[in-house]
Amino acid sequence: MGLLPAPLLAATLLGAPLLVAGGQQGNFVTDLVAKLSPVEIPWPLLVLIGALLGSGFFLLLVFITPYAMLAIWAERKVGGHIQCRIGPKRVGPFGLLQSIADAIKLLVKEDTIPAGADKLLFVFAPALVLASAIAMFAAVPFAPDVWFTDLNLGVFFIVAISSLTTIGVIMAGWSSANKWSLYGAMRMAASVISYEVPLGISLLVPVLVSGTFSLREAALAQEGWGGAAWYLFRDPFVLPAFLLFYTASLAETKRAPFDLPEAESELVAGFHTEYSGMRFSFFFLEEYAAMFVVSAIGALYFLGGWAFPGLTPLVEHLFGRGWIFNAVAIGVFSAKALFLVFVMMWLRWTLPRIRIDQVMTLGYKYLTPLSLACLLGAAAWELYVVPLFGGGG
Amino acid sequence: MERIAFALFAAIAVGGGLVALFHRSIVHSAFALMGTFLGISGLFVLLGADFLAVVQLLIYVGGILVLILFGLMLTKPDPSERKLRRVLLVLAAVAVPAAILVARIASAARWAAAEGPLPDPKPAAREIGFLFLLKDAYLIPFELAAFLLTVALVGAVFLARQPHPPPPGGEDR
Amino acid sequence: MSEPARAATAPPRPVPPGAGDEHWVGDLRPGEREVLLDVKTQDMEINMGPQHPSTHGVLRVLLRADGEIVTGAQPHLGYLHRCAEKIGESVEFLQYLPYTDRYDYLAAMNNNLGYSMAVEKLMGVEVPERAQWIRTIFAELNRIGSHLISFGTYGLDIGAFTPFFYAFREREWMMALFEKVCGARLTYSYIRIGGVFNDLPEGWLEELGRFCDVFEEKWVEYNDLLSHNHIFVERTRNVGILPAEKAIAWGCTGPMLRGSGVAWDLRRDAPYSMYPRLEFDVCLGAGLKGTLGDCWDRYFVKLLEMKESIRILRQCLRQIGPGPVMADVPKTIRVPAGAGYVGVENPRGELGHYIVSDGGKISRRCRVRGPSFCNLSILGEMMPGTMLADSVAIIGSIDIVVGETDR
Amino acid sequence: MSLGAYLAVATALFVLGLAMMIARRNLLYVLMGIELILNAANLNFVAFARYAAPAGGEAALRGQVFALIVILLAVAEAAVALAIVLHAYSLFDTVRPEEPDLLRE
Repeated sequence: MGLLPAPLLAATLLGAPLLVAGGQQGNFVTDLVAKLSPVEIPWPLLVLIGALLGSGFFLLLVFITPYAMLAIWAERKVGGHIQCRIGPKRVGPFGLLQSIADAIKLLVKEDTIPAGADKLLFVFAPALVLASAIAMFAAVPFAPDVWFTDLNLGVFFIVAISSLTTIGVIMAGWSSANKWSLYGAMRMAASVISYEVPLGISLLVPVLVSGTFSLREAALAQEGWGGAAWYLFRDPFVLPAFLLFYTASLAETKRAPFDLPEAESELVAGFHTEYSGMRFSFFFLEEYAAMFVVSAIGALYFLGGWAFPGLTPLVEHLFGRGWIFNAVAIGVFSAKALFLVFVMMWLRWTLPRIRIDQVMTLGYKYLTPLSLACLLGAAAWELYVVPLFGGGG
Repeated sequence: MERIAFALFAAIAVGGGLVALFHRSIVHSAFALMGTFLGISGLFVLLGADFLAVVQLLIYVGGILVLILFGLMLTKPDPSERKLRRVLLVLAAVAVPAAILVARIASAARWAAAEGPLPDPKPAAREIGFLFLLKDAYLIPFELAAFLLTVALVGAVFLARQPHPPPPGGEDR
Repeated sequence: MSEPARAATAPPRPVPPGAGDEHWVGDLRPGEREVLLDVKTQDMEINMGPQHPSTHGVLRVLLRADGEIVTGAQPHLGYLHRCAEKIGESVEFLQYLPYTDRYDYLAAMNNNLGYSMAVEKLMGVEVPERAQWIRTIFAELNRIGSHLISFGTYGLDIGAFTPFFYAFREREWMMALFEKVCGARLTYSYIRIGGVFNDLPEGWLEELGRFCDVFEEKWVEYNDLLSHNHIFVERTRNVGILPAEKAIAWGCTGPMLRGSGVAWDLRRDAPYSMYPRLEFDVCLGAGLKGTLGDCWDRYFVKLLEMKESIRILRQCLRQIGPGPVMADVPKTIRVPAGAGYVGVENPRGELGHYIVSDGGKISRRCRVRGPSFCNLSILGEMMPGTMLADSVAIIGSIDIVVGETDR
Repeated sequence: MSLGAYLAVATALFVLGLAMMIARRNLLYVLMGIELILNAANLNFVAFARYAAPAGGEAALRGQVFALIVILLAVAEAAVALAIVLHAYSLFDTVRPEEPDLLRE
């Protein structure tokens, strides 16, 4: 099965520019290689090594898969409790191993390709989708000193890479030779094109406030004793921007109520109707990875990153900025991001799905102008109001 | 090592272009074009233009390619496309020697400071922003580009609409 | 004209100028409509079903769609055809009773009732009063159960998963009540020709009273959850509008007809069983959220009817008295020669049985008028001009049970 | 890497784009060919700027700024061109570039 090399290759392709763009700083894989090597290795080589090891294998196997499995378990548990059920409980304690059982089931399932399908694109599409998820994941910092790569264009890069997912979905829908899949693909394309605009513009608000595209720097700037340093509370325009961002990111990650590309009551399963086994699980992994990434952006850019009033400053005061601080930071950051993921699940199990023309109306008529207004308002605030309080810009 | 990265990206870019040119199915061509865009994005990174690389990804892959795919879905491909013209082969035969020739000329010419390893690139996003807005050098192009985008948006919407109101009942949809 | 095997052989349904203002979904203004309709496209044929999550079984609808806009729809039936009527002409009267359970399996009690009443009418049997009360109770209880499924699956069609489970929570209790009486949970055959199979167990009526109390509380919850949810309202209002004249002309019955504001309910207009002695309102769609006769109205009529059923159940609880539950009916039923039609108000509309007997043990003709079948016939009329997502909403609001359309 | 290598890639892409515009019978191919040519030009701008001013500074960014403006133009062009293609398609029912010839009559 020539499937596994495909995502790895794609991850390499994406990972290489990603890591070069990060400069020679590298990640901890490259640092380790550089330290262990007796001779000095030129940095582009390190970058390539880092791309191969760090971006591809490492992220995929060590991080995304367990996270996605946990998220899938959590989704089913949350859904269960919302629906007066219990959810999975048989496999392992609290059903925790349910996702592993599902993964094994998916892996051993027959891998079918429809007769009329465009085989090359059909096989390549899930790889592309997964690769983009990996590349997105790679740009998220978890703590001040824990990150796969510290991009100075972090959030910009994530938004750009997320468009690769769209291409992958269109590819999957088109190559499946199934009209429902095609519907899903076109809906995906339409909604992503429309919602990338409000998403990008509402993200520009914290970018404007922080003055950096780097997620890590933005999070560092929000540390402090109180929660007042969080950008969410910085001025009256960031909170609406956050809500707009969250709404648009629901559409970007095709979560309910914007799950039109895979609307099961309308399009059977949308763009992945014809997929089975391993390839299907790739789409699943991507969905949960994307959920986490957008939630992480929300946490880092709006909700103060790893700062928590009282807790992180205390830890810093007691132990300095060593590994304890980093561990606490990872915990706080994960809690915030996972809370946003939980809200996504909550919404999914609560709200009905909206229609495609309503999606377009909402995107173009409401979200885009509102996000523009937020951006203008935040800019004016930074320009005219912040100097009044003696703040520097 | 930079050579390997360069070879990889160049191969993706040119290979994508070749597939796009020669593949019979236009949808495959469009997806092959994605390879070209990605490859060029990588080359931009190697040239130290990281901001441009991300913009390339965002605009070309996320925007223009999706637009082209939309166009593909909304039009009917021409059946005569199945047979490629001979011109194609001739042009492709021209492409490779021409590229080599240009490379020879370029390396023969004495470009300033083109020798030896280059210093590492610096992040450019902020500087580009300053260039565009604060130093007056590029303010007018910037504003013109914004104006152009607005005009293009309005124009595209206007053009894509029905040229004439549909005659009552006689629309052959 | 024979029905074309594929929609392709049928001439394309012309889109009326102005794209059918009455059909048009949402409130698009003329300019927006042009943007949607201008690009020259080909219509695409899609099979919705027989394996599709929202056709409620094995219905197959052949859609012709222009992008997201449905331009034609043709329901194809018969995937669940089990020759129920033919069986009715081959087996004895009592033997046929279990088959009636299977047409609208969500309202099996009502089906039993309809068939029993038709045979009783031909036989001239007088059903004891207690049996009549029990029949009324079960008919109404099953109406609640059937509407609960309809409510839940309609939520699923629109994309909300959770109401389905809430509905099943109450339906489970209802089925437990049934189980206590007749031991079955889906196909009961409890209402027999001449009465009911056996008397109610001890304490059953008290539990029914508790059920009524709890259900009324939960009913409010359903409305909070779905009926007044903004997205749900936006998805269903002004969608699939069925004017009253059209509903009558196409022979729609039940909530489908009442959703269009036509007050027609066999329980009131052709009273049977104990309904003449009960006080209840006929619930009507009122165009509360949009135009009269849209999907929301059809949906809300069902919710109102659940509440009305609770009211009926309480009256039954007050009035029911002791007595025999079975008339004196011979083991082998022989029906005098003759023909008769009895229609009862099923959850989905009028279920009619037309039975012709030649005086033997087996009916000569056993014709069933299924409400879902008649209601479904209007699908091809309602769908064109709506969007793909609306077509799901419309099929859901027609609320078919494929077992009954195909029988 | 030498400048020549980048120029070679750019040339190859340029010729491929040109070939696509000339040889394929679909307006969308023309659109794709234009995008390829613009990309090739961008590559040239950035490569020249990089090698002309290796030390960085404003001079090194000039090429990038130009490339950015080219990308902006490409966006505008793609939107308008796609609109024209769809328009032509709905008028002439074809996407072949040589079919719409009303002016010739």
